[in-house]
Amino acid sequence: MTQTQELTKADFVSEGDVKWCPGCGDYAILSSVQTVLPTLGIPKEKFCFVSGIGCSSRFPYYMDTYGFHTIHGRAPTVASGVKMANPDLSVWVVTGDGDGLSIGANHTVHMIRRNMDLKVLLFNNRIYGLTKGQYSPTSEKGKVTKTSVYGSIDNPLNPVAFAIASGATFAARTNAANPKHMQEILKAAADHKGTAFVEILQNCNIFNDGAFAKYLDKETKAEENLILEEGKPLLFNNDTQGIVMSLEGSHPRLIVEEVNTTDTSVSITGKKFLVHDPKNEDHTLSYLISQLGVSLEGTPTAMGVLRAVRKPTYDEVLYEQEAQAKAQRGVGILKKLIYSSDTWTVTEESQAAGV
Amino acid sequence: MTQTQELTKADFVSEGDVKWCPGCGDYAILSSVQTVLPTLGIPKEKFCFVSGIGCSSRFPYYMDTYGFHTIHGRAPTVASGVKMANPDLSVWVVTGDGDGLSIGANHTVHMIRRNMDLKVLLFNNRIYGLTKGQYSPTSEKGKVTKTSVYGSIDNPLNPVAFAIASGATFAARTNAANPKHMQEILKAAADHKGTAFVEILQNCNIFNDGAFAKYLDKETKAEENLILEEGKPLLFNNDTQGIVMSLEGSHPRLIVEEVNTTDTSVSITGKKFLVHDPKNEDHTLSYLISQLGVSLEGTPTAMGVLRAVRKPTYDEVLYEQEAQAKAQRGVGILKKLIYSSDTWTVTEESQAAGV
Amino acid sequence: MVTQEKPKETLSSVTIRFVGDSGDGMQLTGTQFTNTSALFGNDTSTYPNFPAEIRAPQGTLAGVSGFQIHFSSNNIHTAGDHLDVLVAMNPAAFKTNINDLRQNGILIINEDAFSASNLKKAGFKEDEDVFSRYLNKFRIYKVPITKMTLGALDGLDMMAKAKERCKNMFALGLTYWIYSRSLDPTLEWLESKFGKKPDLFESNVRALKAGYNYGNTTEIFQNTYEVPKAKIVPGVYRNITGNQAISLGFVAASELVGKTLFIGSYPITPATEILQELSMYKNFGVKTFQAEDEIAGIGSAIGAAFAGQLAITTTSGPGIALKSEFMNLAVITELPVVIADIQRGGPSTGLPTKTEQTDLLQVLYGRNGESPIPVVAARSPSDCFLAAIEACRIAIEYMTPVVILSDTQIAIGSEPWKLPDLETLKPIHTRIHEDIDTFAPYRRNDDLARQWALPGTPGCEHTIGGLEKENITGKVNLSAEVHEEMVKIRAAKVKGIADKLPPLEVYGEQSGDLLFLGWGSTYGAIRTAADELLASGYKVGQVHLRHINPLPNDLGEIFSRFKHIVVPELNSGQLLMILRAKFLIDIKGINQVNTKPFAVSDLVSRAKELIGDK
Amino acid sequence: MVTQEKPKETLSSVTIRFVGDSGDGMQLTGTQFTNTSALFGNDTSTYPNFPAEIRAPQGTLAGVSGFQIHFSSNNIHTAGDHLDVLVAMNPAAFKTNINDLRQNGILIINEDAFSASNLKKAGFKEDEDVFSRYLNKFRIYKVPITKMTLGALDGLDMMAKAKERCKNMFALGLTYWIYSRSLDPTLEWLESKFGKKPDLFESNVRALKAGYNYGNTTEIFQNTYEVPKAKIVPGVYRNITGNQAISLGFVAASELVGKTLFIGSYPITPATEILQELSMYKNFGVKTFQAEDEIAGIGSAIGAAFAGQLAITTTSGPGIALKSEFMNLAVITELPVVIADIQRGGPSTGLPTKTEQTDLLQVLYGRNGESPIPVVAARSPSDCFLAAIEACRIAIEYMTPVVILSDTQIAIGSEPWKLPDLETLKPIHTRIHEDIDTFAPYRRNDDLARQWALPGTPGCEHTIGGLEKENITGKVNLSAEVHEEMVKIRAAKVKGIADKLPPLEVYGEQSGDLLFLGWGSTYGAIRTAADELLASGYKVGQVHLRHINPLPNDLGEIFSRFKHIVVPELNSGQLLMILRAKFLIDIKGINQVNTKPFAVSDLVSRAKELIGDK
Ligand SMILES: Cc1ncc(C[n+]2csc(CCOP(=O)(O)OP(=O)(O)O)c2C)c(N)n1
Ligand SMILES: Cc1ncc(C[n+]2csc(CCOP(=O)(O)OP(=O)(O)O)c2C)c(N)n1
Ligand code: SF4
Ligand code: SF4
Ligand SMILES: [Mg+2]
Ligand SMILES: [Mg+2]
Repeated sequence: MTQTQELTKADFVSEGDVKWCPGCGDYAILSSVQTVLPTLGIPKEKFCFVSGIGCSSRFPYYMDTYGFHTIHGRAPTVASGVKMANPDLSVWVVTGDGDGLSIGANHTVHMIRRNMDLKVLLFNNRIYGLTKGQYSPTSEKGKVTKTSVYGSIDNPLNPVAFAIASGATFAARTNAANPKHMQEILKAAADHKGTAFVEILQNCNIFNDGAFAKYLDKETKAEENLILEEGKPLLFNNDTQGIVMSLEGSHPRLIVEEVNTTDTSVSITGKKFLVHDPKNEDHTLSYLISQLGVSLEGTPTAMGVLRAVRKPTYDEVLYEQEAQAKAQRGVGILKKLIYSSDTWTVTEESQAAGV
Repeated sequence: MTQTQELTKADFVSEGDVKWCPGCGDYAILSSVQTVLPTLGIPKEKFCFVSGIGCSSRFPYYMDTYGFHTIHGRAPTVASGVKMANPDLSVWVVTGDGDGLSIGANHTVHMIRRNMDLKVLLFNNRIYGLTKGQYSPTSEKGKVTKTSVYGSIDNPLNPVAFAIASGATFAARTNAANPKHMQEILKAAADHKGTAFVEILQNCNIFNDGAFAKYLDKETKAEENLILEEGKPLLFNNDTQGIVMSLEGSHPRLIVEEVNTTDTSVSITGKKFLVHDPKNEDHTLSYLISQLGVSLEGTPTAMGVLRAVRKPTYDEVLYEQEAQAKAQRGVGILKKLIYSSDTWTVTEESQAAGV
Repeated sequence: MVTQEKPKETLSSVTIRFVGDSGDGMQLTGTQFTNTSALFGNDTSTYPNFPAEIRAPQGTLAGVSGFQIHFSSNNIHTAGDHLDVLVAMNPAAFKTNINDLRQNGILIINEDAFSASNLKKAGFKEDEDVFSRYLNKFRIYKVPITKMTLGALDGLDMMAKAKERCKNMFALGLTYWIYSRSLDPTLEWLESKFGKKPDLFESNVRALKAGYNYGNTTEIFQNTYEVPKAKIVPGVYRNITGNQAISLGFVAASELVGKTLFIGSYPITPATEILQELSMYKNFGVKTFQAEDEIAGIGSAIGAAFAGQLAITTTSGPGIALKSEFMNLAVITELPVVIADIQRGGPSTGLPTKTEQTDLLQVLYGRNGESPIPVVAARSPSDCFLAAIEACRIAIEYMTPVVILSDTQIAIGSEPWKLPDLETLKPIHTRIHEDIDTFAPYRRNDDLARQWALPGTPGCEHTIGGLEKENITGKVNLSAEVHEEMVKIRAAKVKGIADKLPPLEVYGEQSGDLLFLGWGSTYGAIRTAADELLASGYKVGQVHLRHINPLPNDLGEIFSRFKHIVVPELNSGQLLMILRAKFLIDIKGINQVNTKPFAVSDLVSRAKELIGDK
Repeated sequence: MVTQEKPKETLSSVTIRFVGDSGDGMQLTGTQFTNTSALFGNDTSTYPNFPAEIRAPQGTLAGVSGFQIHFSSNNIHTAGDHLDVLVAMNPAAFKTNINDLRQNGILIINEDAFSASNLKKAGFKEDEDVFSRYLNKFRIYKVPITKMTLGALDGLDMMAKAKERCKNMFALGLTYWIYSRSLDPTLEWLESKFGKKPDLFESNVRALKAGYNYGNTTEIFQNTYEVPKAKIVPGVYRNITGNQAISLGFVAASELVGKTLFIGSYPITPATEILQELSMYKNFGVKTFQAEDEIAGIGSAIGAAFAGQLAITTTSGPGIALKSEFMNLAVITELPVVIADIQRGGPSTGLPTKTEQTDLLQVLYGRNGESPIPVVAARSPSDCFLAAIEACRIAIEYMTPVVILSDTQIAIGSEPWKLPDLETLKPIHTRIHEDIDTFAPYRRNDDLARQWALPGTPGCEHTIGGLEKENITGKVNLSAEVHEEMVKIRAAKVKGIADKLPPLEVYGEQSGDLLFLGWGSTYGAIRTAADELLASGYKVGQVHLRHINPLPNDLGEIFSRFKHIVVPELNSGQLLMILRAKFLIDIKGINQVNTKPFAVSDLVSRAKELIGDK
C-alpha cells in the first residue's frame, strides 16, 4: 500500500469476478497490465484507470487501483481532468475501437495533440463487442455484421496512423495474443512522458473471431509481422525480406525487397533497408511505417513502438505557466483581487453630505 | 432557374445584407464561390450549402441556393444526410477551424473516411471569430488570446494533413487573399467526386489580423508559397529552390535544395526534385507535402491540390447495394414482409373447435 | 408416441420461466414454447431477461439468462407477475430466480449441474443443500437433464460438448409433456433450421422427445395440465417483439408517406435491434446509416428530412442527451424527424438491460428555450407498429420532430400480433411544395405546418437554420416581436395536434370511483388490474395515452367523471407532475423505479386502498 | 471651466441609452457615464445590447450597439423600462431604438451622421425627414457631433478617422453637462488609459470638454438636471457584471474550500467571459482548460473533481444539451461539479445575445433516469458572487453536481457591488477521506454525502462509474432492491439540502393579497413592481428564490398567507408548472418570451388586475 513495500501482480487484481466472455482477448491484456505495473516503481495508489463504455472499458473494475468507468467515448476528457488536477498520478485510458475511434475520436485527437501525459490502451477488436456485434471504424470494408447485412461500406481507420498524424509523441502497436511483446510495449508506454498511444489487437471470439489470425498462424506469422526495434533495419520473414524507400516515378513509398543473403542491411537490388528510428523529431518515417500492412497491400504490419519522442506535455506546461504567473504577479490574494478594480467608498459622511 | 438558362454570378447572390466585418477574408471566399458555381454546369437548384456555427458558417445565408445553417461542429452530419437522401445534389459544407476541427473534428474525420461526396470549405483564420477571439485548434502555440492570457499551450493541428491522414481522396489548400488560385481550387474541388477537403487560409482582421501575412508580403511571398501543379517538380522561390527527398541517416524526409541553374528539375547536389503527383493511389507524397511549411521549419507551404484520387463514394456504394438488394431479393413488398414470418391463422372454426 | 394417461388438470393461465447460463439456449427454448402455445391457440406474452455482460464466465450469477412466457386461455396483457414453473439449468439460475416462484409452484432443476464447483460459482457453499429450505414451499423436481440428454444421444457421432448443448431441448420436451403441448411445431422448426445438418437435427429431435417421454414414463410427475385455447379474434397472427414491430411500422409509414425511409443511428441497448432490423430492408429502399455517434445519427436524419425523406433516428436515454441539441434544431427548422427513444434504466449508464419510464421529462423538456415536441408512446410490443406510424404521421403532416417512446420491456418482450389489413391504413399527406409563386419556407397551412420545398426544386431556394426567424419568410430575425410570435406559433402548432385526435377510449366503467391513467409499457399490468377490479365489482376505468404531448383535449372531462385518478408509472411521477400542474386536482401516482414491471397485485391493492369501502 | 448658470431641475431617476455603430465606442461611453454616476453617489444599473454580428458593415441595422444606464437617487434594481434620454449616433441606431424613448423624452442625434447614404443603409429613403413624425412626441436635439469634434481637435496631428473616433467623448461630455456630472472621473481614466499616448489623451480630453462646453454655451438646451445622491449603505463599492462576479465567486469559493479551482469549458455566448476572466488568475492557482467542446469541458471537470479539485464548467443552453450525459454521470458517481448555465434565448441557436429564463426545466429534467441535481439561481450581477459560493458549497458539502443559473441580462448587465467582508464568508467543509479502515466509497454522513477519497490516497483504491451501484461499497449492482434504494437515496440527499436552508425572506407585506414569487434576473423588475404596489397601499409580498431545487421547506406556509401567488418568469411557465404540481393551488404565471426583461409597469398592472379592488 505504500511505496516501501514491493508490489506484486496480485496487488493489482481486484476482488470481484472478471466478466468477459471466456476466451476473450481482454483477459491477456488485463494480466499483462497487472504484470507490468509492479515493475514501474510507482506506488499503487498513484495509478488511475479511466475508461469509456464497451467490453474493453470494463477494465478498471478488474484493477485494484483508482478507476473511473465513465461514459461512451469520453474517457480522454475525464483522464485529462484527473491528470491536470494531479500530475503526480499515472493515469491510463482504456478504450475500444468504437469507444476511442467512433464516438470518441475527437477527444482522442485533442488529447494527443495536447500531449497530455496519459497512457492510452486502445483494444482493437474491429467490432462493437458490448452491443453484440456491429461494425466499427476499424472493421474491414465489406464486413458483414448485424448492421451491415450487405457488407460495411465504410473505409476503416488505422489507429496508429491516426494517432501519429494527430501529433502523437508515442505510438505503438501490439497483439494481445503475444503477451511478451505486449508487456514490453506497455512498459515502454508507461515510461514515456506524454500521450502514449498503444493499439492492442484483441480477438473478440464471440463476434469477430479470428480477426487477427494471420498474425498468429504458423504459416503466415513470419511474413505478416514486422517487429520493430530501434536502430535496427526493417527486416521480417526471418530476416529474408525488408522495407526500403522507393522513389520510383519520383513517388516516395515503402516497398518490400528481398534481403541480399550475405548482407542483411542491403536488399538484393542493393538498396538500403530503412532503419527504425522512433525517436526522430520528424514523424515521417513513423507515419510511413504505420501504413505498412494496413493500407499498403503485400507488406507486413509493424508491431512495436513506432514513435517515441519527448516533448513538453500539456500538464507540465500548465503548471509551469502557473509557477511563472505566481513568480511574476505574486501569489494571488483574494481580497486584493476583489478590491483591486475601480472602487469607491461610501461613508456615513459622504452620505450625510447630501447632493 | 432551370438548366437551360445560363447562370451568372448574380444568380448566386442572396438578397439580404452580408454581415461580416468590413475587411474580413470571408468576403473574398463568398465572391469566389459565387464566381465558380455558374461555371460548373450544375442547375442552381441542385446546390445545397450546409454549415455549422461561426462567422464562416453564416455563409449559406449569403448564397441564393438551398442552405442549412445547422449547429456548431455538426455540418458534416447534416450534409451527409442530404447527400444520402438525394445524391443528385451538389452538397457543400462550410466550416471554420473551430467548427470543423475543435467541436466537430470527429464528424470531419468520419465524413472523410467514408468518402461522402461533399465539398468541404474550411475557413481557417486560426481563431474563434464569432465568439470574439479565443484560440482555436490551428492557433500557434504560445498565442495570446482572451482565453490564453499567458499563451496557448495546445499544439496546433494541420488541417490538410489531418484530412489526408483520415483518408481524404481530395485535399487542397488555398488562400482567400488569392482569389484566382482559390477559384481554381474551388473548381477542382467541385469537379472531384468524393469528399473534397479545402483549407482556405482566411484573415480575421478583427481578432487575428495578419495571421497569413507571410504568404502575401512581397518580401516573403516567393519563399513561403509552394504552388503545386500536377506533374511539375516541387519548385518555389521563382524556381530557385525545390523539394527533394532526403534519406540521410536512413530517415526519409523532405528538404529544400537550391536549383541547379541550368536544369530546374535537378538540385545543385544533383538530387531530383520530387514531382507533384496528387492522383497517385498511394497517399505518401501528398501527406509529406502537407507537412511542408507547417510542421517542417524552413520550408514553404504547399498551396494547391495536394491529393485527388477517385475512389467509390459512400453514397455511390449505398445506392449500388440498394440496387443489388432489389435485384436479388426483388423490390420489397410490405405485405409480404409483414406476413412473411412464422404466422398462424385463427379462424371462427378453430375458435369454435374449443380445446 | 404412446401416451400413458395421467390425470390432467385444466388451468386458465400459466407462467413459466426458463433460466440457465447464457450459453444454455434459454431464449430459444422460450421462443419455441411461445410459438407452440400460440399455434395451439393460447394468448401469450413473453419477457426475456438478458445479463448485462455478453457472455459472463459460465455458471456465474452474472451469466444468467432467462425467458418468461405467460400463456393463457384468456386474453392476457402481461408476462405474468409470479411464476408457476421455474426451470433452472444451474445453481446460479436457481439462485437469482427462485424468489419469483409462487408458493407451491413447480421447480424443475437440472440436477447434474448442481456440482460443487457450480454451487461455488453461484456463491453457495460447495456442499450446501440448497433446496432444503424450499421443500415445503415448492414442488421440486430434480431431473438429471444432462445425463438423460447424453443418454438419449448415445451412439451419435458428436462431441460430448455438442451433445450436452441439446439439454435445453430435453427441458423443452419435458415442459411440453407437462402442459400437453404438441411437439410438431418444434419438430418442424428443427427441420427448417437443421434440415441440412442431419447430426444436429437428429440430436435435437432425440433430446426433445426424450424430455417428453421422460415426463410421460417416469413416476415423479403426478399429473399433467392443459391450458385451453383462448378466445382470440380471428385473423392471421405472428409473434413479434416491440423492436421488430416498430421497425415494420416505420417501413409501413414510409409507404404511406410515399417517401424513402432513412434511419441514422448509433447502436445502443435496447434500441440497437431497430437499426439491425432495418438494415436488412435495402430492397425496400430503406437507407440505414450507422453513424459515428448519436449526434451524427440525428444530424444525418435531419439532413435527410431536409432533402425530403422520411427520416428517423433511434436511441435510448443516454443517446437522447446527445441528440437534444439537434432535436432543438429540428424544432426551430420545423423538419419532420422521428426520434425513437427505447427507454432503459438510469441515471447515466445505469441499468442498460432493464426497463424504466424515466425519459419522459427528458424528451419533453431537455432542451434550451421553449421547444415543444410532440410525444407518442407505444403500449405493448405489437402496438409499436401503429405507434410508429402515428409518430411519422404527426411528423410529416405537421412538419415537426416527434418523439416515440418505447422501453426495454416492450422492445424485447413479445406477444401475438394480429396482422393488420394494410389497406385500412390511412395515407400520410406531405407538405411538399414545388410552386414558385406561392412559396415561402415558413408559410403555413391551417395546421400551422410549413411548406416543405426540397433541395433540387427549381425556384424554391432558401436557407433554414437555428437562429430565430420570421414567420412566412423564414428570414433570420432576432427582434422581440418576431421571437414572441414564433414562440407562440411553435407552441400552438403542437397544441393543435390535439384538436384532430379521436376521442379517448375509456375502458371499463365510464365513470365511477377510480380511473387508471397510464402510458407506455404499463398498459398490460394496468389493464389486468382493471379487469380484476371490475370483476370484483369495483367501478374503475382505464385510459391509456397514445399522445402525451399534446395531451388529448377530452382528458379533463374524463377526469371529472371519477372520484380518484391514479397514474401508475415506472418512474418517480413524471406524467403525474404534468397532470397535477395542468388540472390542479390531487391525482395520485403509483410509482416504482426498480427495474421491474408493475405487479398486477400491487396495482389492485393500491387501487382498493384508495377507493376504500366500495 | 466657467459654468454658465442655466435652470437646474432635480430628478430622482434617469434612464439614458447611448446607441451607435459597433465601432462608435458606445459600450465605453456607457461605462464611463456609469462609473461617474456611481462615484458621485447614485445607485446605478446598466444593460448593454450587443449586435449578434461581430462588426456588421458600418451604418447597418445589424451593427447597432447600445448601452443603457439607469441612475437614481433611490435604490434601483433594473436598468429602467423606458428611456428618458436616447443618444443616437446614426440613423440605424435611431431607427432600432426610438420606440423605447418615453413620451417627451430627450433625443440627441449626431446630425452629421444622417447623410443620404447612412439613411439608406438604415432602410430609410435617402431624403427622408425621419424626425418629422416625432416632433411633438420628443424633445429633439440635432447636434453636429462629428463636426464639432473635428473642430475641437483642430491642429492635432492625427488622421481624420482617428479624430472622428473621439465623437463618443463629445457625446459623453454633453450628457455630463446635462446631468451636472463632474468630468474628473473620466479625465482620470483617460489619463490612466492614454497617459503614454499624448495624442490620444489630448484628443479625447478635448472632445469631452468640447461636448460639455457645447451644452453650457449653446442656447439649444434650456436647462440642466441633477439627480442627487442615493441613500446607499456605507462601504467600498465597485461596478461589476454578472460574469465578473460569478468568476470572483468561484475563486472565493476555492479559498473557502481550500482546493484549487479548475474550470473546463468551451466558449459560448454569453458564458465565454467567465472562462476568459478566470484564465487571468493563474497566480491564484486557477486552472482553466479550453476544451475541444462542451462535452470535454465537463468531462475534464469531472476528472478534476474525482482527483479532488473544486471543479466547474460554464456554458449556455445549447451547451447544457451536450453536457447532460456527463451531468448524469456526476449524479450517479456523486461528484462535486458546478455547472454554470448562463441562459440565452432559444430554442436551438436561437437568440445568442438575448436574455431568457428557458433552461430551468432542461437543467432539472434533461437527463435519462431519475437524476436529481440541486439548482441555485443568481438574481442580479453582483449577486452572482454569493450564488457561485452557494453552488460550490452545496456541491462540496453534499458531494453532488450543482447547477447555477444566470442569464444574459445578469451576465453582461452591471451594478454597484458593495464589496463583501471576506472574513464573514463561512468555510466550506469537504468530505475528503484518507482513513483506510473506515473507507467505503459510498459510505455517507448524515447529509448523505459520500466519502471523497482522492486518487493518490494509499489504501482507498476504488472504482466508480456510470452503472448502478450498491450503497456503501459502491460495487456495481443492477438488482431491483439496490436500484430502488439508490434512486431513493439520491433523491433524499438533494431533498435534504432544504432542511438546512435559512428561512425564506418575505419582502414587503408578510401576508396579504398577492405574493410575487420569482427567481433569477427578474428580481429587479419584481422588486421595483412590489415597491410601487406597496407605495400605493397594496398588500403585496415578494419572495425571490435562491434555491430552486430543492425548494425551500417553508414555501408552502408562506403561500398560505397570501390570496394570490404570482410567478413572473421569462419563459412559458417553467417554475410555475413545478409549483402548481407540488402545491395544487392556482398559482398564476406572468410569462414573457420576447428577449426583453420585464417592464415594471406590466408587472404592476397585472398584479392590480389579479388583486382587483383593494
Ligand atoms: C452514448 C452511448 N451510446 C452508445 C452506447 C452503446 N455502446 C456501448 S459500448 C458500444 C461500442 C463498444 O465498442 P468498442 O469500443 O469497440 O468496445 P468493445 O465492446 O468492442 O470492447 C456502444 C455502441 C452507450 N453506452 N452510450
Ligand atoms: C454547442 C455550441 N458551443 C459553442 C458555441 C459558440 N460558438 C459559436 S462559433 C464558435 C467558434 C467559431 O470558430 P470558427 O469555427 O473558427 O469560426 P469563425 O467564427 O472563426 O469563422 C463557438 C465556440 C455554439 N454556438 N454552440
Ligand atoms: S463480446 Fe467479444 S470483446 Fe466482448 S467480452 Fe465477449 S469476446 Fe470479449
Ligand atoms: S470576427 Fe473575424 S472572421 Fe468574423 S466576420 Fe469579423 S473579421 Fe471575419
Ligand atoms: Mg471493439
Ligand atoms: Mg475560425
